[in-house]
Amino acid sequence: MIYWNSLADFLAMGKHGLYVWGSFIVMAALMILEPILLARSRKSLIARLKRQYRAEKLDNHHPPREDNP
Amino acid sequence: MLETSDLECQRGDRRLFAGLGFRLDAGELLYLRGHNGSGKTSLLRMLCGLLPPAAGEIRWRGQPIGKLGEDYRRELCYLGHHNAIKEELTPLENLLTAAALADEPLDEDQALDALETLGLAGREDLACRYLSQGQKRRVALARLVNERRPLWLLDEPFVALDVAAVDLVAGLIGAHLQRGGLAVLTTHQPVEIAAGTVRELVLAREMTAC
Amino acid sequence: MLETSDLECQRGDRRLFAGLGFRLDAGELLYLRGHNGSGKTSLLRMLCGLLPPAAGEIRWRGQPIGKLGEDYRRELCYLGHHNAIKEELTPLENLLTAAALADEPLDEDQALDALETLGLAGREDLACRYLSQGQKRRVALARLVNERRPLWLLDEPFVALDVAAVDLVAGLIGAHLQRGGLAVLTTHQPVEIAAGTVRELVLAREMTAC
Amino acid sequence: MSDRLFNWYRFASPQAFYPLAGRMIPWFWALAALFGIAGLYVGFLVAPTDAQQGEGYRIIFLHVPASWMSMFIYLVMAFWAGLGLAFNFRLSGMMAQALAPTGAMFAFLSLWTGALWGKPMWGTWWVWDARLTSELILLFLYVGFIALQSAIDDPRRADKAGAILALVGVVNIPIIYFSVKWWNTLHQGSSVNLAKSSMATVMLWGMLLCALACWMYSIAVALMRVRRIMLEREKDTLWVREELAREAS
Amino acid sequence: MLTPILAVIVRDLRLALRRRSDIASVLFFFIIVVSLFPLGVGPEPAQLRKLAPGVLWVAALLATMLSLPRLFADDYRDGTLEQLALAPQPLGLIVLGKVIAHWLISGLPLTLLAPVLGIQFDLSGEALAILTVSLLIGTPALSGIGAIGAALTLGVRGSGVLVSLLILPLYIPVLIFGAGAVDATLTGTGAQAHLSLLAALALAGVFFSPWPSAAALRIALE
Amino acid sequence: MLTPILAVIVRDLRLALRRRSDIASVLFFFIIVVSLFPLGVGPEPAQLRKLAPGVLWVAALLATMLSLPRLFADDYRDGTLEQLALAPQPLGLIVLGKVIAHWLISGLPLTLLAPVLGIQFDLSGEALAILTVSLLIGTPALSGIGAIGAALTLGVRGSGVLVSLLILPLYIPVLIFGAGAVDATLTGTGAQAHLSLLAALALAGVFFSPWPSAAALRIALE
Ligand code: HEM
Ligand SMILES: Nc1ncnc2c1ncn2[C@@H]1O[C@H](COP(=O)(O)OP(=O)(O)OP(=O)(O)O)[C@@H](O)[C@H]1O
Ligand SMILES: Nc1ncnc2c1ncn2[C@@H]1O[C@H](COP(=O)(O)OP(=O)(O)OP(=O)(O)O)[C@@H](O)[C@H]1O
Ligand SMILES: [Mg+2]
Ligand SMILES: [Mg+2]
Repeated sequence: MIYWNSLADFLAMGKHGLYVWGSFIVMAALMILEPILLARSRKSLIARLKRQYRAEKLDNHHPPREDNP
Repeated sequence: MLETSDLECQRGDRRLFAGLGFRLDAGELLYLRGHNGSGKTSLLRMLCGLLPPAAGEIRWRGQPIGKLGEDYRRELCYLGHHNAIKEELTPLENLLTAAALADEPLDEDQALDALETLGLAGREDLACRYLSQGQKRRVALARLVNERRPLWLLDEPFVALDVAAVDLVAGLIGAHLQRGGLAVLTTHQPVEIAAGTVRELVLAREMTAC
Repeated sequence: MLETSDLECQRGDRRLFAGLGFRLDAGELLYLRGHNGSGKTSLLRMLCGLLPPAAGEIRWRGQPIGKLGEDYRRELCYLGHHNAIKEELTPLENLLTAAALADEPLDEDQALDALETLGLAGREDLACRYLSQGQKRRVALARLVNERRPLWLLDEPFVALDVAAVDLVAGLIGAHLQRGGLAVLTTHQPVEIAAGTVRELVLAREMTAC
Repeated sequence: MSDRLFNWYRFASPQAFYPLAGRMIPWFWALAALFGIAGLYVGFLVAPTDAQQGEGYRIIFLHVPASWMSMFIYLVMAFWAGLGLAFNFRLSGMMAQALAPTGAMFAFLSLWTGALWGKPMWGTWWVWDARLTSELILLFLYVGFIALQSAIDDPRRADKAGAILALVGVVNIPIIYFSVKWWNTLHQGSSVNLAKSSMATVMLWGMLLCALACWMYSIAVALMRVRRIMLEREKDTLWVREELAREAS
Repeated sequence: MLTPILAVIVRDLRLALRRRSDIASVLFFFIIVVSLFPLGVGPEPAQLRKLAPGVLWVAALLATMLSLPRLFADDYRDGTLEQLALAPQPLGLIVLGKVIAHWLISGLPLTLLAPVLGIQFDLSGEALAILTVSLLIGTPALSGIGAIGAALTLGVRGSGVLVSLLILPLYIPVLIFGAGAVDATLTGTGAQAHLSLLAALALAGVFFSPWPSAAALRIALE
Repeated sequence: MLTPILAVIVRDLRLALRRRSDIASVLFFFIIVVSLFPLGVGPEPAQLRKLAPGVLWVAALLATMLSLPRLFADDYRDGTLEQLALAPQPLGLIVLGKVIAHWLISGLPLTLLAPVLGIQFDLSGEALAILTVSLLIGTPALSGIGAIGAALTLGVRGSGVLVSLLILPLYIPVLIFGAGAVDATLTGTGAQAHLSLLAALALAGVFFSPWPSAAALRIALE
């Protein structure tokens, strides 16, 4: 079933290992990085919002807007 | 003729006014009053159709202005904080160009007369850049002399004008109202305008309509 | 302290005024009056040293201002038709920058107080581009709150201000005069300013000095 | 406003969409992982070598999905943008904004993998060929869209301005797609043809599986991003406060 | 329908004549860019000939891009744009007028100047003719497409780079077909195909772009 | 004496940061001009290497020239320039501050970017270093000389061309010595002489030009 004979063959990709793996690594890295960055920015946003809400509660102005689409 | 209902204005995260409604009929003058930053300019721009209201509706002759589109624009004349004149052009050229762009017929004699009415005789051919502040405002206001469109929306027309010119412009507005026109006006100066019905709308934290 | 003699102003091929002379001492207020285009702005700019007079001389503490140069500029504060604020900066930044450039000490608290005095509390951190016309003028005028230089030259400071702000600025000028300052002022609005001596200078075809 | 439209409208409100999206995200991640593993297995381990191109052709399993997604996401983004311009749904602007960075990433990846493929195949990283140029323009359009939106403070205005740009840029998509037909270029013509595929079936399968993985990935990431944007934009509303309080507990 | 377009064109041309240096600075920029390159590269005719279409087209493109930010900015600042938006005609027509005026002020003079500058590059008569024709057809597209960018970035924080960022990708096809036409003539393959594509781009640019531009202007005025 | 200069620099930098795209647009323009040329000319390394100094220097010069008109125009329009002229310090010092700020905003980033772009042209490490140094020394001269032109444009009505005509001859020596320094390194004759001439030009440009500029500004304000 599997086409390759050895790991070295697999990594060499004929003569084109550099190109194939260059593509693969960049693509994989970006696709892994994007969700990680997103999750982190979401976390920091939530922390910021919570701080802001607490500050508002403390000086008690800025009533929350009703949702009006 | 001009009606608004339940108008709301939101700039940035600040709500300037809400639930604003009024009605203005032929020959009536509406004074918009309010402290600096209360939203008078914003309201006028809404009435022009330049700024979409956050909520509410504006109707002209019973129809929403968004629907009327060009037909509405053909009936209104707006004068904002900026003079909308080109500093490189002369008063005469500015006036003629403005008329051409607004698709109104205006020949050179009429334009010259209008400029003379506003005390700009002798400056018709001087580039507006050289004019004094008040003279520039006068060039912008010279449009009103031959303006026959029914709805005038004027944002602080009297700024920078001297006493004589203020009277003159007040006279122009009065004549317009006499002819059955409508006018909405903001100003911080006390100015007398001859009008059948004068309404007043105060924009403030606590809104008071008439 | 401020004296002019035989001043003449020529713009293009038009002579705006000639033979103008006056004298202003500590605590005195000079109203420049005149119709639009009579040369008030031009006269103020001459008094600043921006526009060289066609003839005549301006003296400050007895010396011609051309000779005094920087020493004269260090004693005057000019506010023109334009607000000289940057639309991209916030009111606070504008005020601090103006002070730094004028080589005057101003710390942030003072600046914030000044802005609050002019009713801009809550807008300190909004870019000036978003402010209303009157609010922009208020930012420009906030300089006056901490201004201690003796000679104020103000070109229509009340334009676009609402009634409350006009009173406030009139109060600032009054206090300045009380402290022994001098002020030259143009305005087309009738404004009451508390001053010991009020002089008036009317620029018109037929000049009348006091 | 008819009742049905009103319901639609309610569903399209951020308040209703936020929790729904939150529940969908894990499923799309799972699907993306599944298709991804299958596609890579087929493409890199099972598929035989290509007669002309040697092993270098395996870039196809990355290049084609990335290229397809870059175009497809643009269309979806323009669709949402147009919807927002026409009907003023709050959600649509947020969706468009959420899709753009992912689309830009795939456009970049299409260029990157294409360039890395071009060097061994054509002997050059880059030519000013119609397809390559139009794909580059696509990347620029994405970047321009993002830059334009981030330069405007007011989100409503940013949405509208972005929508106009997105709609103007749509003309580029058919150009990318048909460029190989309209001009005879260096770039390969379309070989995925359902009637008679010129590619070995295994290759085709690998490619399709990888494309599906990218698709699921895009949905998952876009949903994540749109949720973030919703929180940011609606931070002054009651529902965001309640939502955050609920998540904390 | 024609009167408002004409009125805008007349006004813009008159303004341009009043500050003639604006036209001149675009032309001057064009001349400088084109002339500096032979200076920098050295005088071998064969090399210059190869450079010529690229340099001339890039220079024309940059010169046009330079004048774009001012297309609407002045009118925006002094309130004229508001008045134009309130005119009874569709704003798109007015923008069309402005696009045409912009071309008359920037594109046309560039085109007329190009053959003179082309001589520096030792181009043949035929190549010069094709260069001029390609510019004549292509520059309207530049003005039209540019209007969209200028309108979208109006009043936006730091609009300078944004205009180039938004517009440049859309300019690339014009550049490719334009320079391609001259190149094709030089290599003897015939410029017909390039020129007709350029014409299509120009038509689309001039007559389609005013509408999105007008929509963008209305947003800027909000 | 330093405080007003510093105050102006701080203000201008803050404004530039507020509209970051202005800096970016200069850089973007630089990148585009530099990158479009190799694309237009073709990829032969020898030819590219020969082109490199000329293209990079011309691009830097054009990019600087682009940002010049706004050097004083914004301050002039909104009345800030009047206030600057009325400040107790000599106007020349304030202009000096503006020149330095202008360099920090345009010249410095260009310089930092140049070696990266130079790689496209297959330049050697040494050539890249000299290129960077030549730009580092030369770009202040561009800002200084340019200030005179910008100030004159404010005053002299409708003759922007005349000003570019005045400025460009002054820019050409900078271009020649700057590009010459890199060329000399490539041909192995040593860049020393060119660089010291460039430094002299820069010193003169930065410290002498504020005074005529200030005079021109006063005339513009009359
Ligand atoms: C930077 C360079 C490249 C870019 C921007 C690019 C762009 C694209 C795009 C947008 C597609 C999808 C369009 C469609 O499916 O019709 C595509 C598909 C494809 N590309 Fe590329 N490409 C590049 C280089 C290459 C190279 C060097 C090769 C191979 C020698 C190649 C081979 C293919 C193949 C085989 C397809 C699939 C076509 C199909 O089956 O429909 N590409 N490319
Ligand atoms: N993005 C924003 N964020 C917060 N507030 C804003 C924003 N944009 C505008 N504003 C506020 O909206 C108001 C606009 O007021 P507008 O120009 O309509 O006032 P006005 O009544 O015409 O005042 P004036 O008498 O000074 O002309 C101002 O108070 C301004 O501070
Ligand atoms: N080049 C010129 N040729 C002819 N007249 C000129 C020229 N430059 C300026 N003027 C005239 O000089 C006068 C300048 O007036 P100035 O600005 O000082 O007036 P002002 O009293 O401040 O008016 P306002 O009350 O309107 O502000 C104007 O009447 C203007 O028309
Ligand atoms: Mg207002
Ligand atoms: Mg005046």
